[in-house]
Amino acid sequence: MQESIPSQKIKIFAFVCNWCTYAGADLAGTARMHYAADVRIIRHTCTGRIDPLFLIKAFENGADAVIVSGCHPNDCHYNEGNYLARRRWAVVRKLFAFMGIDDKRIHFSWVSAAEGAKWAQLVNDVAAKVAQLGPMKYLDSCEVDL
Amino acid sequence: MSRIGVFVCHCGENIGRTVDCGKVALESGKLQNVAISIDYKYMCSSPGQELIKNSIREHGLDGVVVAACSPRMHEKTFRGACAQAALNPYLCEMANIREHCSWVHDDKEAATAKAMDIVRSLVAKTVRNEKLFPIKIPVTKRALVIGGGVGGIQTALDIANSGHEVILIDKSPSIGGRMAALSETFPTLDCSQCILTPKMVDVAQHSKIKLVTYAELESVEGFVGNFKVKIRQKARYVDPIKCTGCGLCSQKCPVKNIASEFDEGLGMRRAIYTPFPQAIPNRPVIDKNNCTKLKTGKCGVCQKICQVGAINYEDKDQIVEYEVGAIVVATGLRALETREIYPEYGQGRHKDIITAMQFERLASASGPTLGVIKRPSDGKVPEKIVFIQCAGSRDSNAGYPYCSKICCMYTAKHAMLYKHKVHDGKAFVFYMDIRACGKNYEEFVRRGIEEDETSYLRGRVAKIYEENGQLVVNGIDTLSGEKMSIKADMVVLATAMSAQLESVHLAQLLGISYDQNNFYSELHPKLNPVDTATAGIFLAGSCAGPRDIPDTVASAGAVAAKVGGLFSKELLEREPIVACTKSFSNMNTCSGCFSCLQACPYGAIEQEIIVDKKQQQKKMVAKVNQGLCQGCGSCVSICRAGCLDLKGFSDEQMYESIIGMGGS
Amino acid sequence: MTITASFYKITKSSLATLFAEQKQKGNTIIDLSGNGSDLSKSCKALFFPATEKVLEYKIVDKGVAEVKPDNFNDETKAVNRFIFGANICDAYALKVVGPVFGEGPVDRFFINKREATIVAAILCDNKKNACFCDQIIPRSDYSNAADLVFTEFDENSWAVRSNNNRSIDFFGNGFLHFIEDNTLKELFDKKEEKLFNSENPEEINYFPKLEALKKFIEKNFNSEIFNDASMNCIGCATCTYSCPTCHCFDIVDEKKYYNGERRKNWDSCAFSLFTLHASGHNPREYQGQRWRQRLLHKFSIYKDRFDKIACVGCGRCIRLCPAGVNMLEMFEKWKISIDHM
Amino acid sequence: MKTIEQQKAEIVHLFEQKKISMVVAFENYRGIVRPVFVKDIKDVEKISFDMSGKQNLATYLKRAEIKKQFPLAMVVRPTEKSSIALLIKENQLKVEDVLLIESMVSQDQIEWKKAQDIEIDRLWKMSFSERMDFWKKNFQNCIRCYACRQSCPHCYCQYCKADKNQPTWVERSAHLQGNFSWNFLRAFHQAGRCIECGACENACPANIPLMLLNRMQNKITAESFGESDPKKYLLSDWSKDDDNSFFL
Repeated sequence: MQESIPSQKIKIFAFVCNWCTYAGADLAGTARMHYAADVRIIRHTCTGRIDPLFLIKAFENGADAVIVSGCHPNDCHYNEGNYLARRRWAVVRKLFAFMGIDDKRIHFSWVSAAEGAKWAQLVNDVAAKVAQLGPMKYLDSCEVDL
Repeated sequence: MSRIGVFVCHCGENIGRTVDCGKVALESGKLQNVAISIDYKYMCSSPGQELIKNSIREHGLDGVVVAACSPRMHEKTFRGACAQAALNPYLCEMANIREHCSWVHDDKEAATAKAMDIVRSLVAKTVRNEKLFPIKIPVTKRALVIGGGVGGIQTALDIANSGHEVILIDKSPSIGGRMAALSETFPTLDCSQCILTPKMVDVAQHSKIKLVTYAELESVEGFVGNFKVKIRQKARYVDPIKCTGCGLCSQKCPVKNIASEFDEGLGMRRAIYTPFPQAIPNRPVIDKNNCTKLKTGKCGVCQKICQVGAINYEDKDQIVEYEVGAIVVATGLRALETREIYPEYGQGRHKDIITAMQFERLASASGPTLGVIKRPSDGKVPEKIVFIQCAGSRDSNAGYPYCSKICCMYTAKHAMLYKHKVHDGKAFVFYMDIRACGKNYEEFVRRGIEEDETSYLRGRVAKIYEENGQLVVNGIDTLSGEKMSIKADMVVLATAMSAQLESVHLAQLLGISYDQNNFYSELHPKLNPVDTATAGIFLAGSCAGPRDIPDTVASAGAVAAKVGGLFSKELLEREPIVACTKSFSNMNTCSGCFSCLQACPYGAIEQEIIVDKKQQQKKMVAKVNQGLCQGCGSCVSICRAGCLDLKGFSDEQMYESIIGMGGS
Repeated sequence: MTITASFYKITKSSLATLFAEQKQKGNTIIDLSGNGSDLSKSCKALFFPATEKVLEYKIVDKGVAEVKPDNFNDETKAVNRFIFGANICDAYALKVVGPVFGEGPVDRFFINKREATIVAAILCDNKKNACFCDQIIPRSDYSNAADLVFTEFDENSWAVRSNNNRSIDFFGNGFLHFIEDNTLKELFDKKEEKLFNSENPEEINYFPKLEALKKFIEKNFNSEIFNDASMNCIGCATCTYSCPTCHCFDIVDEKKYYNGERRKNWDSCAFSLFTLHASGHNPREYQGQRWRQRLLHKFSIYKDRFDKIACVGCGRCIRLCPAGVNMLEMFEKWKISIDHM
Repeated sequence: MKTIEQQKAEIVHLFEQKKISMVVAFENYRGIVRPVFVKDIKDVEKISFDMSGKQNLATYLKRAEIKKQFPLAMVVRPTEKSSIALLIKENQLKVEDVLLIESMVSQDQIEWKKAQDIEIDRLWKMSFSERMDFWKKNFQNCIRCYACRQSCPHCYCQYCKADKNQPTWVERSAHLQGNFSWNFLRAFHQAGRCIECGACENACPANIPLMLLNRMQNKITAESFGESDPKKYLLSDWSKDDDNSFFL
């Protein structure tokens, strides 16, 4: 049945926090800023909640790129969640890169509730980069050769 | 198998224009676990909500997904509707297909496909939603009000009059704020101090209000109903209990030439001083940066002269802790100084180019000139004054893209006051637009033009320079298209109103958000204009953006009503979005590394000892204090073993929403 | 049933030609004779892989899924394969575990692969460290373990023992590359004799009588000896996963939103998760109990059920153990008690 | 500097005074250096001070059977010492649970680490897809025996996140996706914790160069965060000065 609505060629999963980037994306909507339709927003409480395994699961389930975005440093609704996240991603993004996942497919940003325009710009930039790379096909030969 | 209902809203044309809502409803109906799927023109309307409620009852739904606007907009509405139909409200989720989809895309096919992905993701998530019940917590019925201007004073009085304790703090030695420094107020031309000082006295005498001046907020812990605040009482060096307020010390202090903050630098004060004669509390403080005794150890005049021995040079800053249930931020705003305004306007180089706040002091009967309008350079009474509006405001290049809102009115007032005091004087006003929207405001401006002969010139001033002891103001009257060059004795700039310099620091202490101009953000600009996104913290007056006195007082009353509502309950109900421990095979598998405890920003993780049958300690594990937990979920992703979870955003819910979004 | 073996000679170049022909016909040739890790040379995974898709489904409508294959007997047909260079012990292991997969409800995934595969072993020249196949595999079974047994005749050619007719069916005309020479029987007998009589490079040459060992393990069910003996064990699955006869598996479902797979994955009694109940109770709480289970299964339970020992003496569990656990050493330690049985 | 005899005498003395009930050390068993658990004075002889064992003895401290024997003594090298320090920091051990007997034999890891660094540099120079292929080739041999996890003293979780299936973040199957997730997860959970003993790599029956991941990560954390609160788990801590350059 999934064929009946043709699915988008590229899917960018955006893991965002509820208080800043989600609200920023809302603002982009309220201001009718148009941007690429490739992005799919998944709401979390805070960037601190986002586990690196969410990214891997997203890739396994057809994500071609991932955006992780939350409140600017100092502005976290929970005071420190984004700082904890920042350190975690500093480790994880290098690890992903070392394991061969193209860093053009993983993006991090701070987008505040007031930065609707920044959100729209970010999505467009990432979408343009990923469009050049094409679909990800994350470990598509799942089966191990015997 | 769950029975989920999907309700797709057209939002009139707002969603329907770019998303094929009928198709989304049709396709959603085919998803696993979906029992019914309907689209409707306005889901948030009364019939729309009835539709949801009836569907819950008819189809025995155990989950609801409303595909409509942002959950920040209507999650409460729809969860409320579910609750009315006896469905636990936390089994209802919103798929945001308006702000995140229809409004930002134009390709109907792509937007529809995206809407479908979003709905699928939320349906998958909702299958894993659990019934949640609000957390009940006790309330400390005491409020902290930060800032003792008219907003803070009014809030404190209104809360105290409804029977609750209030702690009012102000960073300066006296309450009164900006309003205490004003001459007269528009549109009635009441004397500002005459209407404010009685209120200040009320505050000082109120049995429910504890006034703490010369104090700043040090830290905040806790959450709505249960804040623990630390307040730094700055050293006054004067014991306020022993002191009688006789004022002898200030008269005798040998350090005389300190620019008075209250008089906007136009007057002088001593090193031991009360900011103004009607100060509340009427007790002096020693300015430690200028006191000879505190700097060099020599002097000590005030101590010698004080008959009650109130002077104590050994005084230290003290940290006092209070428990409060609500915090009101009424920190007001700041008018820019001349040196912060365009180089073309002299940037403070010309003494006779002053700010509107300085003009207020000149016009004030208690001001440095005792209400006689004299120009600062030579004390001459000016024969011509040019008032320039929007000095900084409405100029994104200057960094103040917003309208400062009160300048049109006070400039009209200033021109009028000038004319009343200097009958031969001539006042010119350069303006961009005259914004006089308020009760009797327009009439007030007309009166200035018609009765007091104020000349309004529409246009901006290009340059001000000095020539033969006079200021020359060059500008264009855009209505006539003529170049203007006015020789004036004095220029008054209606400088932009900006957020307080410490506003960001305070926001970070309080954990509230602020906008690009550093004004504090309301929870909702229209529907929650005095709440912040942090429960239990409210905004009164101009800290949320420039406001005039009536607006400030109105918002103060609104805050007091909100706080009263908060304090009317014995127990508070809080969103149950909190962390919890997660069992595996019926076991608590926590190994007790306490990485979560180290990470938790709220100290909400506690250590719990698990004992075996013989009451021997088996292990120490992490436990979440759900009263303290605010639900950020940082601990959940820190935990390596996956022993923690976040209600409402659980691992299972996030997993399902990811694979639902993928839809592969 | 006596199987008469026949003997052949084939030059190495003809064998290479034969392989090339087979590949062209679409058959798979797997050569294990080269260098590879101890683990990769086991041919268990070729019949019973670490993970294997059992079925896949696709949800086509609410509550309706298309499942593939919907008939296991027809749709699990394996490709024809020729495995060259297996160890005889590993080939024998396939016979040992055969009944688990083949009796009762038939595991088509294993059986079909076995039926479509010729296993050609190379006779070992000498024992490896910790080998003890001679102690476990009966001599007659040893010779017959693989479909074909190769041993080097000279630099350029192999001597081949064929234990059945399957290779003839498999190769068809290609079998003409093999030149019958029944005099080679002596060569095989001599080599096997030499191998069986050779000393084990591992100093432990004690291996208990199987009946006595079986009794000993059963009798000591509640004893501490397993705990003491398995102190080193860190609870990984290297021994069981490298064991050619270990055959425990777990069925897991892996789902995407519409599509999903059911998979058959290796599982190991060395994991505490293996016996963990949903209630949180774990009947095998300690590693010693898990080790007891391993020995019990190999030398007692399996023997009762299938009349074979579930061990072929390949020695991999000893060689690969990251913590130096040694089954032979355990037996030696218990020697007096076992011999007493 | 103590001689081996003196150290053995010390152990015997500890037994005699009933200060310990067990010694964990290495023995040389027919040429194989492996862990040994001495519960009796007469077995002290077995202890070999040749510390070339490939295991990290501290890994045994997470086992319930061994925990019953606390306090015990352990003959340690720098690697075991670091691991024990970490276990104490993470509340898995109390200082008094393990008596450390320091082995005088130095453990030379310099050459080994140098070789790793060269390999890490080589990998960084590759393109993303080449690196992905490198790891694909290695991870496809992974059979998910979890020898890496079990041999690591720092993988002490009672049940590993990879064993938990509600939800199944890490697929249990030994296919590429599952293996990739698993090896990522383990490397990530070692961030700021791995002490580079190499036990995981030595234990791996599929010869996957696991230490490349760990060592690479250690290098990053050293570069990115510098001084960090030594009492805290690296990722439970934060600083305003952490790298912010990769945030758009």
